[in-house]
Amino acid sequence: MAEMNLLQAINSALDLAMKADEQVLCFGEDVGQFGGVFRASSQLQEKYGSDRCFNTPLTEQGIVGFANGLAAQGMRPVAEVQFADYIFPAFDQIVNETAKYRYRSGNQFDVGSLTIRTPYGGGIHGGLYHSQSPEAYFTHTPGLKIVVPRNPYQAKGLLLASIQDDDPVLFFEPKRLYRAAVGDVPEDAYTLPLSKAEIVREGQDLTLVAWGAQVEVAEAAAQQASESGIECEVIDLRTLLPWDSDTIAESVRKTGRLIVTHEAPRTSGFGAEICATLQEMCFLSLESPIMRVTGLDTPFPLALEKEYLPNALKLVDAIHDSLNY
Amino acid sequence: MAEMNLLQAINSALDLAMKADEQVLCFGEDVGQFGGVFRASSQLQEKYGSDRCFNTPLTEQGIVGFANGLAAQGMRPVAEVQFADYIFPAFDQIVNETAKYRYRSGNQFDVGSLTIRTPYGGGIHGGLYHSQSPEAYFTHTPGLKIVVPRNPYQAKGLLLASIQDDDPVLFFEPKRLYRAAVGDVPEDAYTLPLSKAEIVREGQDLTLVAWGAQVEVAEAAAQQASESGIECEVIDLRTLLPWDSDTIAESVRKTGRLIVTHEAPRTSGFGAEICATLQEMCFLSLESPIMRVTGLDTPFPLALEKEYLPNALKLVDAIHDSLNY
Amino acid sequence: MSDQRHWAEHQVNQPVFSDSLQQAIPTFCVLQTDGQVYPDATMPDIDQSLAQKIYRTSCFIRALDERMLASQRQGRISFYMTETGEEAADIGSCAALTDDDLIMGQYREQGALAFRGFTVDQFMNQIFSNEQDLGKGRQMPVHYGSRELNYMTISSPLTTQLPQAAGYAYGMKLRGQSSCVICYFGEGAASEGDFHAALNMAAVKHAPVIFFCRNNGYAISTPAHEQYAGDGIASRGPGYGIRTIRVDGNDMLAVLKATQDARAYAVESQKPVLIEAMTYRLGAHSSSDDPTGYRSRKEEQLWRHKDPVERFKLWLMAQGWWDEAQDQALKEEYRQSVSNAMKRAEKIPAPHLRDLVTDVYQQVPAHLEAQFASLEAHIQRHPEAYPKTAGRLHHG
Amino acid sequence: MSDQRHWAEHQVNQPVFSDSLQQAIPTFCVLQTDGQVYPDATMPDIDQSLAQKIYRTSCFIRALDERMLASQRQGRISFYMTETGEEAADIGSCAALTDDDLIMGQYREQGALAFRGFTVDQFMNQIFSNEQDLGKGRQMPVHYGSRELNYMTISSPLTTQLPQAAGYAYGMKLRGQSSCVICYFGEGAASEGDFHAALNMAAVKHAPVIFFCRNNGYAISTPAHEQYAGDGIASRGPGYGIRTIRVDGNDMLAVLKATQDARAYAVESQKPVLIEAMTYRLGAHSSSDDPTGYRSRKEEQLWRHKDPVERFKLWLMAQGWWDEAQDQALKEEYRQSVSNAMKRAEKIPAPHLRDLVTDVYQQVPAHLEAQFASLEAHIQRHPEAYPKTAGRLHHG
Ligand SMILES: Cc1ncc(C[n+]2csc(CCOP(=O)(O)OP(=O)(O)O)c2C)c(N)n1
Ligand SMILES: Cc1ncc(C[n+]2csc(CCOP(=O)(O)OP(=O)(O)O)c2C)c(N)n1
Ligand SMILES: [Mg+2]
Ligand SMILES: [Mg+2]
Repeated sequence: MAEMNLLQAINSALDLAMKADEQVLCFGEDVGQFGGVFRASSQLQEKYGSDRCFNTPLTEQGIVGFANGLAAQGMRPVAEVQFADYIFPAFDQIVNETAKYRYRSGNQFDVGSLTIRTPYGGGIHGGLYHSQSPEAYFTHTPGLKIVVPRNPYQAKGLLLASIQDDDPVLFFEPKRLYRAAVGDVPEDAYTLPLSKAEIVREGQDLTLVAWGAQVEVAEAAAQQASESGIECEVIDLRTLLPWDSDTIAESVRKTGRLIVTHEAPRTSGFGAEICATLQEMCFLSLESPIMRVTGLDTPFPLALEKEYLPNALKLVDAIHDSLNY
Repeated sequence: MAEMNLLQAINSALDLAMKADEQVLCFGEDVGQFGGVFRASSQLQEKYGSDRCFNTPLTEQGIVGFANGLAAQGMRPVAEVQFADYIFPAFDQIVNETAKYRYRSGNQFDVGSLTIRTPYGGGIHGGLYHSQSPEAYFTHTPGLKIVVPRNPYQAKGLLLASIQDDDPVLFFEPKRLYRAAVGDVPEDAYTLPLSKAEIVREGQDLTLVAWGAQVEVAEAAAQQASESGIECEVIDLRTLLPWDSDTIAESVRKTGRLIVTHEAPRTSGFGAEICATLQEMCFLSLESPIMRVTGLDTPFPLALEKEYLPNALKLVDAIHDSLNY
Repeated sequence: MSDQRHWAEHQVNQPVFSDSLQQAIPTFCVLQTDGQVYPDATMPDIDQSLAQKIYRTSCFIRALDERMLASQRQGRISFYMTETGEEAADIGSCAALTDDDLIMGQYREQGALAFRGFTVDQFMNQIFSNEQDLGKGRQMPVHYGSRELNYMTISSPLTTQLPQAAGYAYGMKLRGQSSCVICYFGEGAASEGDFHAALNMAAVKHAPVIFFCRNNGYAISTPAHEQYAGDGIASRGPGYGIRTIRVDGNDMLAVLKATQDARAYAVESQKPVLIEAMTYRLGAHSSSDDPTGYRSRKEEQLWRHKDPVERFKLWLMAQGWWDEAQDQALKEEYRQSVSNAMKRAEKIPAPHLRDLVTDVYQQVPAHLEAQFASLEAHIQRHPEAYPKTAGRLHHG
Repeated sequence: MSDQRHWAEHQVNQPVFSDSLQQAIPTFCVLQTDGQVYPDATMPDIDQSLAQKIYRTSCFIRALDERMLASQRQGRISFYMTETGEEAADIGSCAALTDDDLIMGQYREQGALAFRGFTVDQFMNQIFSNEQDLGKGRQMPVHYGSRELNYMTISSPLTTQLPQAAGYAYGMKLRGQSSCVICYFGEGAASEGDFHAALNMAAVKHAPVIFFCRNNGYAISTPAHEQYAGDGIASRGPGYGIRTIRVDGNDMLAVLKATQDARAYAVESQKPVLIEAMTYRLGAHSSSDDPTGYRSRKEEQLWRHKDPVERFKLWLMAQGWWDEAQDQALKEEYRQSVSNAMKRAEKIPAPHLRDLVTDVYQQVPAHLEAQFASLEAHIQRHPEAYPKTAGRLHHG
């Protein structure tokens, strides 16, 4: 065990993956000598050489296209997109290619060994283009797996599992936590299961579902609610596709109430899918409508970021609304 | 009034828009002399010259980027993306640029005059890449308007409204209906309201919501259900963003039951947003869970397209499930 | 120092603009229209057996394309694309490769696949989307693929295969394989952003890939002069630092020679090469297209005189390696085998229902199993509505 | 006939590959490091007043950049980007334009904006995201924009402005305006697919746009030789059929002259031009970056000797158009005015809550009104948690 922040945990996962398997490559803009603008790939070029860890030209569609080719060839690429806000030029390569490679070829070719890492989310004064949470866009794409860790321990175990997994994984890293989240992390390799949600706090009055940096917001809200005697169950979804509806349903059958929270704009955020599925699975158990506490339906702002973001206070208000329904 | 198919209605709208306003331009791959691979822009180059109606090089990101620039300059571009399956290379220009132009500049610059037209949907033996219904991807993007017509009359009125509208509009044309849907259409210009759903069949037992080609499937299901004494209200959503939840909520408060149907895969399709919003708006009125009858969570197949698509038979089964809940 | 740019050496004190087309890139030709080799032309490495294999493949593709286009008109298949007029481009280039070189096509390179040994039945099973299609009946006709033959499954979105080719080739290089990727694309596809990303990344990362552009004058209805304003696609190569050659795409020997040299260079120096083959699509873009809307019969006629297969046949005959009797027999043989294979393929049933949900992921996830179960139950309730699958549930 | 390709004229019978870098594109220079003009160099059209305006703007930008970087280090602002070392590129080129030419920048072209007349207060209001920012405090510092000054609001996603520039310029052309667009971008941004789409479309559609590449050797930490393998960005121009020139980007006179000629050509012939200015980013990429991780101080030092502002000042003084006393006074004046403006901007409150939801659409739609109402109610319940906005509700 060592104390690591989330970035160090990511770096450790990449390091161990490259050490264990020669076919693992890490690349992206500034990923090489410099170690990435956040330093997630720090020292990797030094350790494993510039054939396996390198800078790419500045083209996200090229990075993911190149990575698709490498994966089809049998390599195990871990491509970085510098900010999730800049993943959109690669949307076609991800949605039309990565996701459909295996299906369209009748399983003759696949890019299952691919992992795409990208820092996402707000809270760092990034404004429109350094704050977005675009995960929901990808959840509408069968063939992809989507993973979001909430802390250093989760980050390392989930990233190692993603790299080993034989389906393509989009790995969203909550950049607000890169240095802010610190915790004990085993130094050796370990994996955590994909497509499995985790109950991070038990309670019987209401279920809160979140992922990434929003989990600690939900935990804070649960803590505050608990002070007025309301016990929330907090669930970290961890994998958004294919996702674990059973764990949530079980909780909701117990609590009768559900709130989903995410930073992304409300309309067609992944909260919508959770509501849609859970109202069907738990129709007879629900005592109030499922609520969503999310970013506004606007681009991400700068000066009024605090007003925009779904914080613990907003969640506590929603918890009361749900209980008083 | 003249009898037109959906393509002719589109062509008529483009023709009238170009005639009325010199600033309207139509362009895209094969849109010029040839009039588009479906012939939606037939004769327009002949009538309005190759400065205003032209072929572009084969680059969707370029087409939309170019259109964004034209719109920012004050022109009123109508850009065609040849198939909705090929809109993804333009995703960045649409989601990061088109949608955020006005907001980020504090309303100094905008591309509100832009319309992007694209044929979408299945039922034409198109397989993975000539059948997709990607509308839901865009519904998660504040700043865009998304419009889908169900028949020739709607297509002309909604397209003219979209072109005149001062927000950017994505206009999805159900290509299965291009020649199959025929109806009476005024020869002159007229507009239909955006962001307003329409009740196309009244009923009190259950509400069916659809858009585009799926509306006639819902109508067929309603007809079949009616034969066993179940009266469905069928609503054509018409605009998916910003969308008219009130019309649906009013209907559901009356019927107590709601089914949403779309061709796109279920997970995070726009049906999810409708479920999420309506279960909140109509919690106390719902007598059974909101159900979704959609495409499977797979890429779009070829040989088994019939099995994949949400047809009237599947809807009728779901109607019974909802009533027997 | 990390700044390794060199540019200050060559200074001028007058504003000299480099103009486009200052110096056109020449076109490499070996074979004249009458089947004679240009005097002093550099010949490819070719013997009788290779020459005959190339010619046979070309004839097979003509037979296939003709019959399938006719079948489409008869409504027996939904869609087809011919490569008529462009056989020298893909067959001539593919003949320069070894079998472990990967082929990534656009969609009009069935010739390369036939050259590799894809059987007439394999073609038919794909075209008829039956349960023996290697692609499991999921994609439209002509979207072939064969892992066994190192022929990547075709994907309709244009140009996506180009950056993938660079990555695939880079993987080969890291493994120390002495093979390369050949990646075909049209002059229309070359306008996509992925083209730019691919050529630049391949150049920077020294990936052994042959970018092979079939410049056939049209992208559906769009003529080349509305597609680009420079000197074709070849003129872009040097800008990326990529070795480049333009070749007469209707000249089997020139294409073969250029690709042999390109392959040797790509594999030995582990770098990309760009080949632009100037040719013409004699048929329609696809069975959905009607070229009379955008070009004249006269223009097509002009190009019929440059038919790459006829030209190559004349050369073969001049070598004494082929005669008319053989030619008639071969063509009849292919007509028959295509026709017979078509009849076989039509009788093979559609894929099983289970093929709808497999291969989305390595394993069918729980939510998709649930969707499948409810679909199966639905079909069992209404078997008459699903004739392709209802009789064969629980087989998968 | 629609096939207008020309290529058959220039044949060869040997496989000649065109090699990259066969002939490097020369660099146009006018001004030597010591402020002397090269003998016989072609001078731009410049008089004392223009020369002084250029120089004053450069000094203002230096003062702004220095002070803002310091403020960022003090934690008074969250982020900043300097253009130190590259002033000749944007200011020299912008000085060749007329006021109705549109400027589309990447983010490191505040000099062009200052030249157009953006006031020091306007800069500060944007940097401090206060309620007087023309962009309503929505974007990070340095994302300026001014409709009045024909300076398009900066957008962080790289290269998206390039195809937009082509479209904007095409719109100008259709209106018969005799103006053009200048579009700035880095050599890193030139790797994006949008670059390719933009240059090709501008060439094909004959759009009067000047594509101006600031090749400053780095894209964050990535040196140019890991960005491309060809001869810079200029070598790509001819491939698109675009007139192209490379210029010493630290040479104010050469940049001015090249852009004057480019503008004349773009507007008269209604066609695009590509300019590549070779320069160097003397500072960090941004306030979040530390260049010691990827390059040496020695390299930076080398470039400090080529400082474009110093070089231009020497020339100005040699003309008798400037002296040291003026210089000291000007610099002091700018230091003061920047400092005063900063103090003013810091005191101006944040934007109103209403600015969160306006301008998403032309009118705030119903669902967003509902979200706004519930946010407002929430803030009213918890005013202490939202100090920026709680005191000023119902003002919008
Ligand atoms: C991304 C994308 N955009 C558009 C299309 C539709 N489309 C299919 S083929 C084609 C023309 C391609 O022309 P070219 O690359 O020259 O190849 P050719 O057909 O001439 O062999 C177009 C526009 C597509 N398949 N993919
Ligand atoms: C699409 C996109 N990808 C990545 C980034 C992150 N990013 C911002 S600036 C930059 C480097 C740009 O380099 P260059 O174009 O050479 O301009 P310079 O900073 O040298 O002026 C990168 C990678 C971005 N803003 N947009
Ligand atoms: Mg072509
Ligand atoms: Mg740079």
